[in-house]
Amino acid sequence: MYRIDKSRLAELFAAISGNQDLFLPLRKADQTNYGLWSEEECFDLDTLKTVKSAKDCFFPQSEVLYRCKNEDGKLSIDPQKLCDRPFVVFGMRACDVKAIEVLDRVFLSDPVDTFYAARREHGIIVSLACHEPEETCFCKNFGIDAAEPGADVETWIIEDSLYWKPLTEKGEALTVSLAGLLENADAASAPDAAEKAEKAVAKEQSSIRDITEKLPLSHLNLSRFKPENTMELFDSPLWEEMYKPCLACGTCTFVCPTCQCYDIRDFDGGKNGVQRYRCWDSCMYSDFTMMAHGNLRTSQMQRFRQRFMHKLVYYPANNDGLYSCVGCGRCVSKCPASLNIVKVIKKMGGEA
Amino acid sequence: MQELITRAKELLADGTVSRVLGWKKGDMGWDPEPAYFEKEEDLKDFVYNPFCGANLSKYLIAAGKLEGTTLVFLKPCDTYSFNQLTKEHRVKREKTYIIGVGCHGTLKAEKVLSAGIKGIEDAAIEGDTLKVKTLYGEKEMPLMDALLERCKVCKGKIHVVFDELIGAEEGEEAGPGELAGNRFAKVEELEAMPPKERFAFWQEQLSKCIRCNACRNVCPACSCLKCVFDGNQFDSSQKANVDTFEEQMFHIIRAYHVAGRCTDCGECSRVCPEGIPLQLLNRKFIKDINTFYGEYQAGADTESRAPLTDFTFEDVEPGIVSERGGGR
Amino acid sequence: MQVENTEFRPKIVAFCCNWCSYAGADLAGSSRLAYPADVKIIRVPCSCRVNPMFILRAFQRGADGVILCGCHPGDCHYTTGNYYTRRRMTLLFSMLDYLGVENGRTRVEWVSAAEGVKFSTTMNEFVAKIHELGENVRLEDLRCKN
Amino acid sequence: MHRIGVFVCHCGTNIAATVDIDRVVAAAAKEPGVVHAEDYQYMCSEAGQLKVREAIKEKQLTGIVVCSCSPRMHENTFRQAAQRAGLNPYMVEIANIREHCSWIHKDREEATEKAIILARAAIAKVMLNAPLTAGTSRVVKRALVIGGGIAGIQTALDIAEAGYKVDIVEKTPSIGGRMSQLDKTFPTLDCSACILTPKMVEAAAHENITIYTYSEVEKVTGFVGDFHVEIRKKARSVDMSKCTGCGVCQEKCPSKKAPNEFNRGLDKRSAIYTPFAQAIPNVPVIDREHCIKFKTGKCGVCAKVCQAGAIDYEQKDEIITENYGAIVVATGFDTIKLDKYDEYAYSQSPDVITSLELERIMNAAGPTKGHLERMSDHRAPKSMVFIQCVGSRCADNRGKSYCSKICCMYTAKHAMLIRDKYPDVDVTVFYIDVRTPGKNFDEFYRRAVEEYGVHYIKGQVGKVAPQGDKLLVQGVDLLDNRRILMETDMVVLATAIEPNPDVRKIATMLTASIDTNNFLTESHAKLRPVESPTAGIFLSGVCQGPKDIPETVAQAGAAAVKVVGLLAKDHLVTNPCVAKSDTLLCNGCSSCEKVCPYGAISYEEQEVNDHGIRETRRVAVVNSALCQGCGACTVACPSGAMDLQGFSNRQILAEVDAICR
Repeated sequence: MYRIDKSRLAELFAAISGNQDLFLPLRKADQTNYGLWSEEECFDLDTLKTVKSAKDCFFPQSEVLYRCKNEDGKLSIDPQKLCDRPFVVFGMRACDVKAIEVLDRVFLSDPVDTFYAARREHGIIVSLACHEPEETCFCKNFGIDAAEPGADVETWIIEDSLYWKPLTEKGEALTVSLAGLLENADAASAPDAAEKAEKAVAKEQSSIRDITEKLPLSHLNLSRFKPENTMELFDSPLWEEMYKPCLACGTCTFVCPTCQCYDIRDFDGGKNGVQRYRCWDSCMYSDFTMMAHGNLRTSQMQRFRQRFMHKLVYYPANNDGLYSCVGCGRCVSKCPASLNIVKVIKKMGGEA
Repeated sequence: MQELITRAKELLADGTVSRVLGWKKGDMGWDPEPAYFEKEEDLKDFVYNPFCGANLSKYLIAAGKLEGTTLVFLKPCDTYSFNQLTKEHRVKREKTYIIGVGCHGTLKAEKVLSAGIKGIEDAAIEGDTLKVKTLYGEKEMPLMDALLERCKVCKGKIHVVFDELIGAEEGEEAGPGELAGNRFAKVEELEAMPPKERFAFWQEQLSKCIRCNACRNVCPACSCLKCVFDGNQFDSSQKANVDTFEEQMFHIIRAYHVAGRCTDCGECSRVCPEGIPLQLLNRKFIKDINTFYGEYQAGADTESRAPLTDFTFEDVEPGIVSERGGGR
Repeated sequence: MQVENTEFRPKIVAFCCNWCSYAGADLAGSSRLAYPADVKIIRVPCSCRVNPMFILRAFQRGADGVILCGCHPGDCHYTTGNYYTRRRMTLLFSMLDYLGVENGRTRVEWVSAAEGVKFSTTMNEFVAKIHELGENVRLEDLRCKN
Repeated sequence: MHRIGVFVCHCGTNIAATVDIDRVVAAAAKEPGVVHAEDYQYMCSEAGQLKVREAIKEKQLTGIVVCSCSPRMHENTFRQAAQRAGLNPYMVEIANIREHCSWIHKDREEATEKAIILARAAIAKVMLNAPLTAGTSRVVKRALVIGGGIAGIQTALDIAEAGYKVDIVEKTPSIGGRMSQLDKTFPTLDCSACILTPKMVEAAAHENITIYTYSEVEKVTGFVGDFHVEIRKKARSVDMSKCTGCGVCQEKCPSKKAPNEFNRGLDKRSAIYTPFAQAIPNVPVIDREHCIKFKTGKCGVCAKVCQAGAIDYEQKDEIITENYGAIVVATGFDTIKLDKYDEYAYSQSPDVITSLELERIMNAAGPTKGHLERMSDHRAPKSMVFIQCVGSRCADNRGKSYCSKICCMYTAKHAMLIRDKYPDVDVTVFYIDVRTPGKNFDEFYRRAVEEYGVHYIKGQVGKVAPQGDKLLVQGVDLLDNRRILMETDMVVLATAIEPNPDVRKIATMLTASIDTNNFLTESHAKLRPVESPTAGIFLSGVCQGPKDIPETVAQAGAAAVKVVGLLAKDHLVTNPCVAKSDTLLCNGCSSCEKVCPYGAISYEEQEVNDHGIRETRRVAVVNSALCQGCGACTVACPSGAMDLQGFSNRQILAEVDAICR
């Protein structure tokens, strides 16, 4: 365990970004989102939920795959270089960290997505425990502990201190590179400091867990979302009731840390040639399943059903029961029509 | 609220309407969702309180395709959207039974939550105070700190179209409501900035855009079956803002397409997950239209010609933009 | 600065209506009234055919200025087309200005079939203005830049 | 796959002197899709066209680009060449590298580069061209002439003589127009009525001509070859089939207080009246505003005295609907209102009159039976002042910027006639310039000065003030540089003429363009002076611009020839570059309909299959026969459902892209 004064965070960030890119929640135009740190930027570790998750750092909303050019009849193809520079993502909450596991199972299983894999290889995640989880949080349902966010390094901000606990080799290496800044609070070399730190963190953790326990959405009944109920859930008449307010926008999918669908498109940049890029897509969009022969999901009900069936039934069925919802609650607070996965879980789970 | 439920039940019972479009209680007290009620007993979940910000008029496009008449509850500003949709043949007036409901302002839930009010069950407006019923007792906060931006510049309590009114008086004065500030104040402030600063302002705001299309999909004026940004008509299909240009393009064209049709209902800025002040784009067009072509309120009626499908021989020339000077 | 200015070759798109302004441009040509080669003309049936999308697209693709020419109000071949153009472009230009885009980059000019001189003068003025403003960077798409 | 051919024309040295043709050919050849590129001295020549045709056949070209002069010159030439070679004529694009390039740029490098870019834009466009088929539409073998003055009569006679049916619609109770109000005509001084009435009679008697007097065009729809017109025949209150034109009713009519329009309000007429003796038809009209029967319900004198029983107080307006292949506008002119010219005391003194009023005073059938006298006291004047350019050539916005063209000549005529008949009357003319271009015109004017002793003073009159029974005229003599203050008995104002105020309404109905002075615009100032830019609409007489009688008659004949040329065809080829709505994208919002100047867009409830969703939707439908292809609808349409064939969104964008590349 290590410690650093909260007042010295800017120094810490400067040190990290000295060796690699640093992404962390930045306050810009009244909103907090992950962004590349520089001294001019204003970081914001108090906002619990960034608007978009940290997903962008590994799976950006859009990225070029390759470029083609036709010069005087000669075609050339120029593949996009893979990420080859280490970077740090600081401040990811437990839910977002868990979401990376969901993405890993998609992108790192065969066939491996090389763009994603390169970023995962070079990215170091420093997580941050949630000091005060909010009403919209329901990560507990998915076995996530907001008090112990995991990843390469996990941290807690308690009063004036940030406690820093490396968990992986990558985390250790990062910690070593910051040796001048981080005060040692290791049990072996600095027992006093270690005791103080352990105590503070333990207290914080129990406080977080107490809050989480009491949150209104912490005790959802997920028992019906099992592979054996797939057809029953799929055919439920409740979808028809629930989807109606849905505006078919992509807010839920774009703020979601686990949504992983993308589209591949071309942009003709004239003399600069054609860029083939991919960008996030949303299963809520009417053209998501548009193909040459037509559209196989013709109604918003089908699209709505797809999103939640995927999160709660299809994905877990293919991934050892792992739900592809992490309970971050972004959709709960952002859906323009106040629809969200919690309402679906309750309704389909027989609670409401 | 009970009055609304009672009346809705009556209308369902006597067969006047086949369904009711209103708002349904959410999980949290602050997240009611738009909902259809087809049976009298379903109405137990009906709710109408200051958290019911959603403008239901756009849902009537879909409702118009259903059998029978739909009862809808519209707040004063929502009725303008309904009229505009009627004018554009998108909704069916004859298949809609409109109950105009009184409104004293709608809330931005995030603002109430971030004021530290938790366990919200219900809310009511009393004068300039918001009284929130919570699990932990009644809480209060200044109304102005909790309102949606649009309500701070309320266009008034008049319902421009309705079959009956509940909680609102017929013949209310047209014109700004009691809260109304100058809705063009921020537009004017931007106009007064040097172009470079204006550019920086918009750059910062628009770069937040995640292209979720919530603004477009909620907008009653954006009622295209297929948006130009989803299709290939202009080779303009965009799914993400791959370049800053695409942020500009999307928002300029969207605002342009609704220019003269936008009633300033404020739904776009209400739903933007990134809090982009989209109303400032629409209001710029509204302000210009008012200045150049005379006061015009989209949705005030169903007959008048929209400013962009109309002209006079004496209209100003486009050169007026540069004549007014770079600072403008 | 001087050197930079002489090297800058702006890209300028001119939309001209078939009946008046395109003919005006033809007259400028047959009268040998010079204007910079940076101006490239696209023929449209009427100024009211010009969609704001076309103008934005031109800027996206690297145009530094876009000018739209049509018949004088009252003289439209289609009677009323340019009256709509006038409103559309006034509002569009005002919006671009509001977003901080230099307002000299867009212009509307009414040029009749008889106004070859006006066509040439207008183009000379417009190109000069674009030189003054320099390269368009506020409405650019980096993917289309060199 | 596209197989595009590019043909670069040298145009002698017109293009080749400034544009490096070889480089343009080489650059074009490298463009994707281009399979053939060549150049030739004169592509528009028969030999050049042959090259185009051969290449199309040999290389199986799917589209061609001709880099040459303006498409306004030879687009049609190359379209026809393509068609002859079996290629759809709309698969042709022109890159204008002459007017827009070689002729305006001196630097060869610059001009060559630009020519290459223009060629590329045309190639990019042609790749997105679609074969279009021009449709045909029927031609109704009947013409409509709006206005029954000399212009309208002449046009109608010429059309009728060629063997086609023609209808004249005249607003007033008789045909004849302004010319019937004139006394004598310049420069021959022959009697206006004497030369006009035979034409009126001929028109009325012609088997191919139908005359609707006291009628107005109410509504026009349709398009060239097939206009649908509604004509309102106003209630005359006299049965035309019964009336014998005896005139007793007018004599006995007790209401004689209506201002006589034909005499410019200088005297009064009865409530039942024919405007003038030679009126055609010679059937009176009851002016319901002044008729006692209509005002009070009592009277009925005319009905009692009418032997033929022709009076019909119950008569109603009648709407006649008819189809026409062509429409001629011959709505003529009126003099401007003088309310902005207080300095001439027109409204204060009855002795200040307009020239047209003077015509009536001089006319034997006029208010004074042809005696020159003052309207105030019926005394013969001893001196008269004519003021020229009242409201013409006006720099401020009180009057008209243009020259009314006829005033100089009729003033000389008036002066000469007065001096001839009343040699003791002193006549002075104040003028800015005397304009006499025309056969025997200047000679005529000089006779007025030299033989008849009319005083011409170059200068303007600042003020006319009634003083006792005289008029005090203040003016300047610019040649002698002196101020003039003179007393006179009568002042005649050469009042500017302007198109009949109704013409704007008519132009809107016809979608014919009109200028700021309300003159109808001709399609081309030199080459198409009697055609409106709107197909099927022709212009005759002063509605197009100030003219004297011979010019009017000449133009009337020219318009008739154009109409005959049109009516002689059985079918017309329509422009296929029209708007088209994509029913799958259309919202039915009606925006497009609102901006369509031709009423070409309507809405239908259509069954659609939108990628599996079947439903009935309200969608826009374009009547391709009515659409003229302006494209206003395409921009009004937010969803992009409405597009313009031949100038589609994607075609224009492709040009933009190519230019900005």
